[in-house]
Amino acid sequence: MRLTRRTLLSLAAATTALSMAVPLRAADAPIVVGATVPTTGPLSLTGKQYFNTLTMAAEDINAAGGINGRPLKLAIEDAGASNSTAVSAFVKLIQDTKPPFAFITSYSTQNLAVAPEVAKAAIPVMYAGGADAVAEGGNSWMFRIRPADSVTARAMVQFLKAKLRAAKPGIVYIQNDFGQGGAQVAAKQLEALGVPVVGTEAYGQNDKDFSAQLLSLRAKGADVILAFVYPADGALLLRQAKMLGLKMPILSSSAAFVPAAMQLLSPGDLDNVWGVVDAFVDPSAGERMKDFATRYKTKFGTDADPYGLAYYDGAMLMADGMRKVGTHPKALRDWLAAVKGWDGVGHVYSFDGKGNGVTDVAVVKAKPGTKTLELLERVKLD
Amino acid sequence: MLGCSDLTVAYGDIVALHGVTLQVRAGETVALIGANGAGKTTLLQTISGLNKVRGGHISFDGSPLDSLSCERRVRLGIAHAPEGRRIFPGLTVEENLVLATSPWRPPGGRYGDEIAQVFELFPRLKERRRQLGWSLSGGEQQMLAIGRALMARPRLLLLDEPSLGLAPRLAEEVYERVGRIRRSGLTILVVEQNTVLALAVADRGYVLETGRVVLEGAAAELKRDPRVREAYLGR
Amino acid sequence: MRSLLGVAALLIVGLALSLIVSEYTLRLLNLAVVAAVAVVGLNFAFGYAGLISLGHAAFVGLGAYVLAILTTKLGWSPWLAAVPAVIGTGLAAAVLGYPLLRLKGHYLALATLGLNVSFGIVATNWIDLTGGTNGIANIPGLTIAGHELSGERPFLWFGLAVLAALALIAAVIHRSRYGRAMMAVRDDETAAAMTGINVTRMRVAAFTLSALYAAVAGCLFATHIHFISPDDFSYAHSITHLAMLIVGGEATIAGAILGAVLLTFLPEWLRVLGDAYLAFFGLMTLAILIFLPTGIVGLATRWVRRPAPPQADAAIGAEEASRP
Amino acid sequence: MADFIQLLMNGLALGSVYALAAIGFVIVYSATGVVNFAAGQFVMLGTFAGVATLVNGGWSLPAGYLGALAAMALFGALFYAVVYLPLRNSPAVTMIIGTVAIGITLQNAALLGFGSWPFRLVSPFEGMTVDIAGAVVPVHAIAVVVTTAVLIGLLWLLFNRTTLGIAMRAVAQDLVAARLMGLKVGALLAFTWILAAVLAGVAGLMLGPMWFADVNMGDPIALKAFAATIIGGFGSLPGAIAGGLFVGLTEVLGAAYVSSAYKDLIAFGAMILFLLLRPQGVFGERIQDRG
Amino acid sequence: MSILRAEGISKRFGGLLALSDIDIRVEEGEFVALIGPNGAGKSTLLNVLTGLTPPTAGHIALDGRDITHASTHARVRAGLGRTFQRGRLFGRLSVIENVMTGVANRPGRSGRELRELARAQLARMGLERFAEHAIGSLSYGNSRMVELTRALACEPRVLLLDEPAAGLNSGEVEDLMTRLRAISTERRLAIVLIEHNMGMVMRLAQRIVVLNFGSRIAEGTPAAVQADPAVLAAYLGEGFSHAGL
Repeated sequence: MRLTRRTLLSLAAATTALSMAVPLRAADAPIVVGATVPTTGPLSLTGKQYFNTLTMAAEDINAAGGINGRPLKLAIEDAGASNSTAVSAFVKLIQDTKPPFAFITSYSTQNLAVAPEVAKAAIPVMYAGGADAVAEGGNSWMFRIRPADSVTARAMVQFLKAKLRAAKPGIVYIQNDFGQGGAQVAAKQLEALGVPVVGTEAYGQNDKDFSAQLLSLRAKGADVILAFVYPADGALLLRQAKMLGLKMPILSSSAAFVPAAMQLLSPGDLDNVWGVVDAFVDPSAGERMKDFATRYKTKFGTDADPYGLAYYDGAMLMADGMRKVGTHPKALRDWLAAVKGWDGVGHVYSFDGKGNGVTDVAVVKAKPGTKTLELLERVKLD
Repeated sequence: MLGCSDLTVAYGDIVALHGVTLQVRAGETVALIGANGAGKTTLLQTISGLNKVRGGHISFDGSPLDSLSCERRVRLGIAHAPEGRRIFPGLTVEENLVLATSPWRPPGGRYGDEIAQVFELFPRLKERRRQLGWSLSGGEQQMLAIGRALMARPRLLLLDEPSLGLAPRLAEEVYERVGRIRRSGLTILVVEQNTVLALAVADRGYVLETGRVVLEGAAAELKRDPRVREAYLGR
Repeated sequence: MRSLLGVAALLIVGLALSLIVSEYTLRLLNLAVVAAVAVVGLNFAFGYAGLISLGHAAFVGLGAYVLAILTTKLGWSPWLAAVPAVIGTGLAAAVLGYPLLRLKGHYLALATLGLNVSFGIVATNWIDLTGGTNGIANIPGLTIAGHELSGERPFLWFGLAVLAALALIAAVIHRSRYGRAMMAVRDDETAAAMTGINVTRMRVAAFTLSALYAAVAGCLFATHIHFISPDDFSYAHSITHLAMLIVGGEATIAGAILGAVLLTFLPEWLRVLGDAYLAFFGLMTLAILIFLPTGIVGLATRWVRRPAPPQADAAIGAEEASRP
Repeated sequence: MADFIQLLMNGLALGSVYALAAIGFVIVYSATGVVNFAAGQFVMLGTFAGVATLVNGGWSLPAGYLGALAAMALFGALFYAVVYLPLRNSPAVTMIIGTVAIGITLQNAALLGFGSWPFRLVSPFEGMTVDIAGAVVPVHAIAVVVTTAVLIGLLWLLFNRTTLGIAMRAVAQDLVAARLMGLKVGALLAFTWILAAVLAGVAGLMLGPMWFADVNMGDPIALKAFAATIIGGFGSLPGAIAGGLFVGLTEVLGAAYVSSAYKDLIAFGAMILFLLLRPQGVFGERIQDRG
Repeated sequence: MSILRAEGISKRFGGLLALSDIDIRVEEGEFVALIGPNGAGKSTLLNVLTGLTPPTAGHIALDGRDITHASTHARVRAGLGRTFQRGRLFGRLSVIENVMTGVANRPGRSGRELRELARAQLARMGLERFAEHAIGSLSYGNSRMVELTRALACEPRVLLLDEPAAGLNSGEVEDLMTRLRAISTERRLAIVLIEHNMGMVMRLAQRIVVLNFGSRIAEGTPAAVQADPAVLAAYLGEGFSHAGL
C-alpha cells in the first residue's frame, strides 16, 4: 500500500478521533468528577458545607437524567489543612480517576499551591478561594465561583461610605490570606475615597480575645469597624464587641453570617451589625433559593451557607456545560470561559478574562431582636 | 529473722555480690563492714527489693521475699534508710516523716505517737520540722533518714552508711542514737565503712570484700582482728 | 563502601520506581525525597549530637523563603538563589545555635519550638517581603542545560541525585572524626570533653549542618511546588521531621530516608479509611514507637545482630525512671 | 483608664485559662518527666466532654459538669495505661512524638464524634456583666479567674496538707526513695495523670462558654501553656500561674499597646529569652538535666 | 618542675566546703595515689583538675602553663587525660572509633592515619582483636581497658585514673597493674590514681596523698601512710571516743 499524504492525514484524524472517543466509553458509563474538600482539620468547618452541597448537586443532576443520560459520580479526596495535602489530594484525584473536571477548595493558599498542578492536568476546575492573587496567576483552567476578596472589600467600602456614612473607619482583620488581602484592598479604597482608616488591627487565627483590637479602634475614634473574619472568630468578635459596649456599627465579611457562626450568636450580638455576604441564602428570595435551602436543611440538619451554595451552583454550571459541549476538558474550559449571565441559585455568573465568575455581593442585617437576616441591597461591581 | 543464702547480684556483666550468705536474728544488731565497692549497698538494696536477684534467696521471718515488690517488703516491716539519705528535698521534715507512715496508716489515721518518739530521739528534727529537706545539714539529713525509717513501724531497720560524710563528732552523735534504737529492741542491719563506730553498736559483724563475705564473727572479736584493717588498707 | 552501596541501592530503587509508578506516587516520592533531605540533615542534630530540635521546619522555611524572594522579586536564577539561601540559613543556625545550644533535652526542644512559632509569626506578618499568608507563588523551577525540571519524573531524578549526594556526604561526615565527635558528645558529653572534643563547637556544627540540609530541602520544596506559604513550615512539620527520624531509626542515614518515605506515604495509604484516617495515623505512629522503639532500621538490624545485652539494673533503672 | 482596666480583666481571664492548662502540664511533668504535647488536646476533650453532657446530652449544669469531669478522670487513667506506661522508659523525644501522635488521634476522633461545627457551651452566668471602673466585665470571666484561684488553693491544700499530695510530690522528687517508703508508685503516677486530665477538663469547661468549643482549639492552647510554663519556671506550680497570667496579659496588652500583628512574638520571645537567660524561670528550681 | 601543680584549691557547693585549700604536685613520670574515705572530695578534686567543675579558689598549672580557666577539651589537648569511675565509653561507636576520638586531637592527621594510630594503641594494650567490636559486646573488664586506651590515645602527659579497678576480678586487676606500671615507665607518664583497692594502691604508688573532709590529711610513701594515725582514724574510725555507745 502506498502511503499518500491524504491517507496519512486521514489516519491521523482517525487516531485523534479515537483518542477523543476513549474517555467517552460506553454511553451509560458514569462521568467521574473530582473534588478536593477539606474534611479534616480546621478548614473542614467550611469544607463540610460544600462536601454536602456537591453530593446534593450530584444527586439532583442524576435525578434530572444525568449528563445526557450518563450519571455523574463524584470522587472526593480530603484536602486537609495544609497546602501540601491539598496538592497531594488533587494529584491523587487526577491520577486515580482522570476526571474531565474538578472542584478544588475554598482556601486561597491551597488554590495557589494547586494551581501549577491544575495547569499540568489541563482540566477546568472551579474554586472558591477569595484571594485576588489566585486569578492573577493567569491560569486559564481555573474558575472562581465566589466573589474575589477585593470585590467584597470594595463592596464593603462602598456601603460604608454611602450608607453608613463613615468618616473615620477602622479595620480589624484575621491574619490569613483572606483577612490580610481584604484589609489591604479596603484600606487602599478608603484612602482613594478620601476617608482614610484611623486604625488597622490584626488578630491571629487562633486568638480568642479581641478586646485589645476593638478597644484600640475605639480609642482611635473609629466610627465604623470593618471586620474581615472567619466563622468562629467572627462570631466571637461580634459578641465581644457587644460585651465591651462598642456603639459604632460593625460591617463584617461573610463568614460571621454562615450558619456555623450564627448558631453561636444571640440576637443582641447582631445589633448594629451589617454583613457583606457572598450570597444570601434566603428562603424567601424566590422559589429556587427556597427549594435549595429547605432541601439542604432537611437533608443535613443545618442551614446552608454561601460556600455550599457556590459549589452547588458550580456543579450545576458544570453539568450545563457538559450537556452542551461534552466532557472534553478543553472544550469545557472554553465553554466556561465564555459563560455570560448564567443564572444560578446564588448569583448570575459571568466569567471575566481571569476566571472570576461573580462580581456581586449582598448586604444583610438581622431583623431587630432576632437572628433572622434580611437583604438590604445587592452590590454589583464591574 | 532475715536470712540471705548464697545471694548473687549483678549489674549487667558486673557481678556485685558473689554468693553472700548472712543471718540477722531478731533483736540483734549486725554490722556489715568493708571498703568502698565491696558490695555493701548492693546487698541492702537487694534486701529491700530495689535490685533483682540473680541467684540465691532472701527470707524474712522464714518466708521468702524474692517475689515481693519493694512496697510489700516495707509493709512487712523492712525499713531502709538508704545511701545518700535520699531525703525528699522539696518536702518539709515533717512531711518526710509523715510520708513514711503511709504503709500502715489508714487515711486520716493518727501518727502522733510515732512522730513524738522520733522527735524525742532527734530533738533537732523537731526544731526544723517546717524546713525543707534540702536545707538541712548533712547530720540532720541523716537523722531524718533514720527517723523516717522508724516512722514506718519497722521490725528490721536497714541503715546504709549513717556516718558517711559526717564530721566525727556528728557521726558519733548519729551512732549514739543508733545505740539507743538498738536498746529499744529493734533489729538492725547497718552497713558501714567506719568499722569502729559500727562495731561499737553491733552484736555481730560481717566483713565484705569485693562482693564476698571474707570474715564474720562477734563484734568484739572483729574489733581486734587485724584482717579487718587489711580489708581496708591492704596488706 | 557500605554507604556507597546504600546510595546506589537508593538510586536504583528510586529510578526503577520513577519509571513504573503513577504521577501521584511520583509526587509523593518527590515529597518524600524533599523530606528525606531535611531528615538526613536533622539526623546530624538529633541522631548524632542528641539535640532535640523542634525548629527544623523553620530552617527549611528560611531556605525556601530566601530562594523564593530572590527569584520572584529580584529575578535571580534558582540555582544562583540557592547559594545565599543555603549559606544564609547555615549562618543563621550558627548564630542562633551558640546561645541556644547551652540548653538540653526538653528545654532545647521547647526553645526551638518557640523559634519555629516565631518564624511563622514573622513570615505571616512581614507582608512586603514574604507576601504574608498568601505566600509567594510562581517560583520558577530549576532548569538543567535548558531543560526545565517541570514534570514529577524529571524532578524526582534530580531530587534523588541531590539526596544521594547529600546522603553520601552525610555518610562521609558520619565516618569522619567530626561524626564520631558528634556521637561522642551525645553519648557522654563529659567523656567527650575528656577526649579533647570541643563540645560546644561540635553541637553548633551539628546544628548548622542540619540547617544547611534543611535549607537545601527548602530550596527543593520551593522549586518543586512553585509556591510557599508560612504554614508549609509550621512547627507541626518540625515534629513530623523528628517523627520520621525516630520511626525510621535514629542516627542512621538509611533510617532517616526510610522514615521520611514511610511517614509521607502512611497518611496517603490510610486515606482508604475515610474520615478516620488521621485518627488511625496517630495510633499507628504510637504503636510504632511502642513496638519498634529503635525504628525500622533497628528492627532490621535486630534480625542480623545479636540482641543488645540487658541494660542497667533495677536500681539504676528506677533512678532513671524518676528523672527521665 | 477604663480601657486599660478592661484589657487587664480580659488578660487575666485569658491568663487564668492558660494557667490552668499549664498547671495540668506541670503536674505531669514534675511527677513523670513527660512533656505532654497532647496537653492542649486534654483541654479540648474537656470542653467536648461538656458538649457531650450539656449540649448533646441535655443534662443539668451540675450533672453535666460532674459527668464531664468523671469522663476526663477516666480518660486520664486510660492515657496512663495506654500511652504513659508503654513509653515510660523511652527517651524524651519518643515521648514527645508519642504524645503528639496521640494528640492527632484525639483531635480527629473528636472531629469524627462531634463534627467540625463550633459549639457554644452555656455559662452558669450567661449574659451577666458587671461594671468595674468603666470596664464591662462578663461575670463568667470573673468566675473563671475565681475558679482558677480556688482550684489553685485546692491544689495547694492537696499538695501540702494531704498525705496523698505529699506522696505525689515525693514520687516526683525521688522515685527510689518513694519506693523505699512503701508508696504505691504506680497508683500515684496514675492519679497524677487523672488529676491532670480533670484539671484540663475544668479548663475546658470554663473556656467553652468564653471561646466556643472547636475540635482544633487544643494546639494553640498548648503552645501558650508551654510558653507560660517556661516563663514561670519548669515544674513549678506558682510558676505556671505567674507564667499563664503573664502570657494572657502580654497577649492582650501587647496587642493593644505594641502591635496586634506581632503580639505573640512577645510571649514566645520571652519564652526563648527566659530559656537562655534564666532557664529556671521566675519560680523554678535551678535547671536540672532532665531528658 | 612539676608537670601538674595545683595550689590552694577550694571548692564550695552552697554551704558545703567540698575541698579546702588543697595543694598537689605531680612530677613527670611519677605515680601518685589519691585516697580517702567515701565523700572525702577525691572525685571533686579530679573534676576541678579536669575543668568539669570550676574551683572556688586556687590555681592549676600544667607543665608550667596556667590552665585554671581553660576548658576541658583545651586541657586535654594540653596533655591531661582521665578515665571515669563508671566506664564512660561512647556506646554508639565501635571500640576502635572510641579510641580514634582520642587520637583525633592532634591536628593534621588523615582518617587513615587516625585509624592506624588507634589500632596501634589497641595493639599495645592487647585489645586489637576487639577493634571492630561494638562497645555493648565487651566484657566489663575489657571495656575498662578500652577506656584506658582511649585516654592514652589523647597522648596525655598526666593521666588521672578514677577507680580503674572497680568491678574488675582479681586476674583483671593484676593485668591492669602490670599495664599501668609499664605505661608509667615507658611513656614517662605521670599518673594520679584514685582507688579503693588498697592492695593495688600500696603496690603501685610511689607517693600517696590522703584526703578527708576535703582536706589533705596525710602525704607520703605507702608505708608511712599505712602507719599514719590520722589515716587510720579516717578509714577505720580509730580515735573515736566511744562515749555512750
